Amino acid sequence: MYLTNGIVIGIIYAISALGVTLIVGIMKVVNFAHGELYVFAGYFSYYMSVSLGLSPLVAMPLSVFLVFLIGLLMEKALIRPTYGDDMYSLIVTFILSIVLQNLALLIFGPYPNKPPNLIFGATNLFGLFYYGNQRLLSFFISLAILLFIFYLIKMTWFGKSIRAVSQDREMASRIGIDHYRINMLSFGLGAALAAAAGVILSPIFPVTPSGSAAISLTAFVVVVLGGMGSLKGCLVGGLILGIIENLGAAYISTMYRGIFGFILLILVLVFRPWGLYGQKT
Amino acid sequence: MGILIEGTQITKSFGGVTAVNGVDFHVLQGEIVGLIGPNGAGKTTLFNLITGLFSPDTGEITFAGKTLKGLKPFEICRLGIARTFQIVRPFLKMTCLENVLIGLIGKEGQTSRPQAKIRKARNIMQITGLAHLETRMAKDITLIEKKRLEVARALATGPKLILLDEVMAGLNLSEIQQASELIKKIRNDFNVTILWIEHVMGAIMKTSDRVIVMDQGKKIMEGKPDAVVADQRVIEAYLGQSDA
Amino acid sequence: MKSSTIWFSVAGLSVAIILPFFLSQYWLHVMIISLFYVMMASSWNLLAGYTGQVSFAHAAFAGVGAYTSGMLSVFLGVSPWLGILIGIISAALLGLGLGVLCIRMGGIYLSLTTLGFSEIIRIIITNEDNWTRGTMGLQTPGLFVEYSKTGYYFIFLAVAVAIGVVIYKLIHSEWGLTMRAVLNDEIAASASGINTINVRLLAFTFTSAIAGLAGGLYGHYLMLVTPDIPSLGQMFLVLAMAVIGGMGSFAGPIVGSFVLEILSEYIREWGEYHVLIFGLIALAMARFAPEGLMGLWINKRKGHGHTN
Amino acid sequence: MKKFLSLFVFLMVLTIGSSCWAQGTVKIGVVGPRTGPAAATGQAFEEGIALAIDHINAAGGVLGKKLEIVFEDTGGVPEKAAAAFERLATKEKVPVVVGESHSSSALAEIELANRYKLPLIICEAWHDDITAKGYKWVFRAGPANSGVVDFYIAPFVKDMGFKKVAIVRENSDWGAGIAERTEFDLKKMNIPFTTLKIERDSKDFYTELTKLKAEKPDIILAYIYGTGLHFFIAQANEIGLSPRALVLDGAGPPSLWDSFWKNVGKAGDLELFMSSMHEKVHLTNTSRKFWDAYNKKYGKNPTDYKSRSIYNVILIAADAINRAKSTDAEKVVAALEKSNLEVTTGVVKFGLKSGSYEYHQWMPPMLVVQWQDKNQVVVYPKKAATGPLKKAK
Repeated sequence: MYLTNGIVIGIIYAISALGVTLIVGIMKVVNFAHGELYVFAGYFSYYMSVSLGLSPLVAMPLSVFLVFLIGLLMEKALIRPTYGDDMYSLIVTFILSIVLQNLALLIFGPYPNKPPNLIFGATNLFGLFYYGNQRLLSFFISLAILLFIFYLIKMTWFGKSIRAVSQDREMASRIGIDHYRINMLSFGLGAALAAAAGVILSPIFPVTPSGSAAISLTAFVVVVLGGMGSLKGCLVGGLILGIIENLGAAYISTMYRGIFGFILLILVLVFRPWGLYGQKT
Repeated sequence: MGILIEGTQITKSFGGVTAVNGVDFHVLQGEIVGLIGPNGAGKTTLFNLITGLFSPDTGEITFAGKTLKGLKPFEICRLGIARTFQIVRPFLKMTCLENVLIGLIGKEGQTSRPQAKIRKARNIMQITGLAHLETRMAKDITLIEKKRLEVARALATGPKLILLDEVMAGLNLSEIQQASELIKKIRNDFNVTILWIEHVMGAIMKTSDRVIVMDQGKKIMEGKPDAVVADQRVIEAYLGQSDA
Repeated sequence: MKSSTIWFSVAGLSVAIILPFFLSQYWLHVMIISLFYVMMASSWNLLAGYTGQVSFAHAAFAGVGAYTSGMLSVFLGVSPWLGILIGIISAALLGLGLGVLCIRMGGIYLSLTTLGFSEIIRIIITNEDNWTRGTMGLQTPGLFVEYSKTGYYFIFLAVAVAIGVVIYKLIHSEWGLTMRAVLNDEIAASASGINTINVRLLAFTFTSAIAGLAGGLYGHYLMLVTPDIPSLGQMFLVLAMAVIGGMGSFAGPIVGSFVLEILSEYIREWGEYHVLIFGLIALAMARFAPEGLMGLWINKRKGHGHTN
Repeated sequence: MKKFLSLFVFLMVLTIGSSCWAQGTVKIGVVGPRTGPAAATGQAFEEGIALAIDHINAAGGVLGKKLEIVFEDTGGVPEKAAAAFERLATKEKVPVVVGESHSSSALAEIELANRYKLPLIICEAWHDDITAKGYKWVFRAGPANSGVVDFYIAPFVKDMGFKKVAIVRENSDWGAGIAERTEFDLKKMNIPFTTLKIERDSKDFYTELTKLKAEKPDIILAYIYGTGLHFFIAQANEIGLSPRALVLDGAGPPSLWDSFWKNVGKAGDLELFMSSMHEKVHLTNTSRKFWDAYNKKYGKNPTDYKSRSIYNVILIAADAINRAKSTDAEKVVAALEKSNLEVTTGVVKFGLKSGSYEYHQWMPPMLVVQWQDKNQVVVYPKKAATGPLKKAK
């Protein structure tokens, strides 16, 4: 039971962290506003399906697309001028996260909201225990998205240009890749992934404006754990974190659930600072 | 004259590309050695390996009899190896004087009485012809001046060996002449050994005691300048490049 | 020191000394809080503005100072003065440890690790409520037997001025020069014989200690230590003050602290909007005037002729 | 710089002006969370405040002047609460402060009330120490943890025949205090129990719930304030723990928020919660008047009972000032100690014997309400019940 929940939550962590790792890998920029994008998507999907009465199946991709556009805008207006200045990109995205969090508070109010479930009830897993159906569904959707992103990055032209830009910006532009466009698109994609996590998870864990920081933090732990910019690391890191948190909560202390991840983070920094799958430089 | 620095079987790869491949080299005390080769030959990578920016995959570099293995760039600098950068890296938002002071701080450490250091820094700026730029921000001076500023900063660290990476790129003939004079002066007046990368063939041939030629990560030739220019392999390496 | 700087300091200090005789209790309170932020923002600026290390644990270190001193005085009856000293040491040691862990890995790692560290501090404080009283807040003794706002004001003023002088001296010394070199170009600095990691570590430890000091004083002024002190919200305020005032300048964070704290008293009625407003101002500043109010002012004094 | 200075002067003038303008009123300060995780309480307070102002000013105001309320935000955290109280004491200079719904904030405020000698009437912060500390300036016209447990929760558990209790409590002052008292009472009554501490803003309770399920409780006393409770209920249902074990929300309001049904879905049926308000239970005339006035002003029935709690304490404060014929703190306290005022929940009389939480305390009667097919049914105490307790089949 604890293990199953660990794996499910782990995949969920992986997908939350995917957007961060993508942006770090390509642009060397940490997007502190990641959790806020997640929250915005959750609210969008809530309002579209509840207030506008759209089917969740329409509302979900539409919200993701909306946040994708927000991501493009953010990149163009705020991130692009900071290229090459790590410090300012950190400061700008941190301030942005506070702004967006308070904006969400203003627009959506402090109350948590969740879009309707796609599916209700619970399933008896392996004849051992009951597990929420919505959770299982989210697990499979997350898995599908993870696989899709792997495919996108490893196999397609877009993925190849992304990798080219991330390895050597100058070289890439010499062979005709417009790295501004690639950056913008990948930032948008990162934002869209945050949004995807948001719409998939908000039916299980309703979103609140104040909940965004925790989402970002978990994502960062996963990214450092797996290695900055590594997709595989992201998946493995998410799983490890999910399992350790749940086993730790079950056998050590529920109150310290949140801290296991950080202890792991510190251990990684001591023994393998470049992460599980990161590149040692 | 003894050997000041020596590298044996130095290899460094990045991903699948071997940038430096089994290179042996040495520089004698007081020599001026030119390092030439087409673009991508691995010259700058060799500099980065010497100064500790990268560590070699295999092979070892010894300086004045001590191994440089595992040393950090600042420790290597304090041992007496200073450098300039191919793509200049002065401290842009600091004045030229402050740039040179950093070299002195690197050598002597921080003190609370900066007067003596300022005197020394001014002296070095005088020699390198930067005296008039003392209070200018490094971002506001010309590229040529920036290159000189880097030489001044390197000199300030009190090196035994100085690595110069394309300090003459973009200079006109008389400026090249001046720069060559400066290089000789550094060697003669400061007793500093010089290893330098240059594409300006005339200058490097005239000023160097010895020349090392690299191509595609390997050392293909070394010897007196006139012997090098006559060598078939060197000519091929350069011609091969212009074909590409 | 330039004569104009001396004049500014003397004038500012005189005003500061006679101020309590004119201000109401309430505005005195605002001034004390501003002085706390002066300590916080100035030291954070030394770290971020002069060595380029964007730490998100500055508020957490203030929390370490506040809780160390608070818990010592509550549970062991240690004098708050001694408690604050021990708080400073704990913050410095934790800063050193954290710095050793992540500074060699570069800027992004430092930011992420410090963010994680503030979260750890928050979780520990909220969970160990037998000792810290968690979100309930730990009630601590004051610095004086008889509560006196004027007394606190002068203590805060004295400490803030002392910190200011130390920081001023530091950034105008060879250490300051070294820090700027590390910020400008780490590779070039280390190739010039500068131990860049040591410089960063030193700055990180030193500023953590200052944060510990500020937090300790703050806790004993409020007589209430809560997880709000080491919170990210608090961190944002400190960061916004430095960014709006002007990072990388000595006066910037001081100006920023007063401007934002006083401004926040006026826009308090807007409740939750006021953080949003600070955020938007800070964002606009970071984007269009990265040198902050001080930068704008200096440029204006120089006239519009100076462009590059 | 000049522009900045002139802006500064302008703002100065603005504040000075606004305080002069308010001369012809008597101010009462209110503290409560308008922002933060419990901002819903702030909204309930706003509603109650508006109704109280209408009511008092229609009845002649305070000391012949109009009543004005200054509502300072606490954000639900003690530090901001202390700052808010500081402002009310030194800037607004109000003669009395009322409100608060967080024990932690209240515990910070009572220290300041004591320092500034400013009367404070708490309405919805339940921690015993608030009154047990014995501060002369502090009153509470609302539930205290010990009272809620001793008179309602513990007897309810016993009388309804529950065999095994699970206590789940958040890590806050309120959670710690009420859980401790519950454990104390259950031990006395020999009912087995197990306690679990959880983080207040947690969202995933699967691990905790799995642990609980192994204990096979038949009632879960959930001392969780906020939407964490909603997730807890929904997930308890998902893993098949409830409604076999009924959940009792020990605070109440979270079970009444608009978001409750959205978040819990069907799992909300049969959930129990504490309340001091029900549409069919009117203990006094004032209660009925409040209900009607609320309906008229907001066009709906009141949900969060905290709108009524704040209404009550404003009435109490205004009454005391009127009887004291002064805003002098000593006189107001003396008048408060002699309070004998009908409010929505009964007739207020503060306890005068110091040494326990009952000092300066008046506790309104509480109800245990159950959601049955989305209808609120009072199930306890028996004399107020509007229907029987339903258990799961």
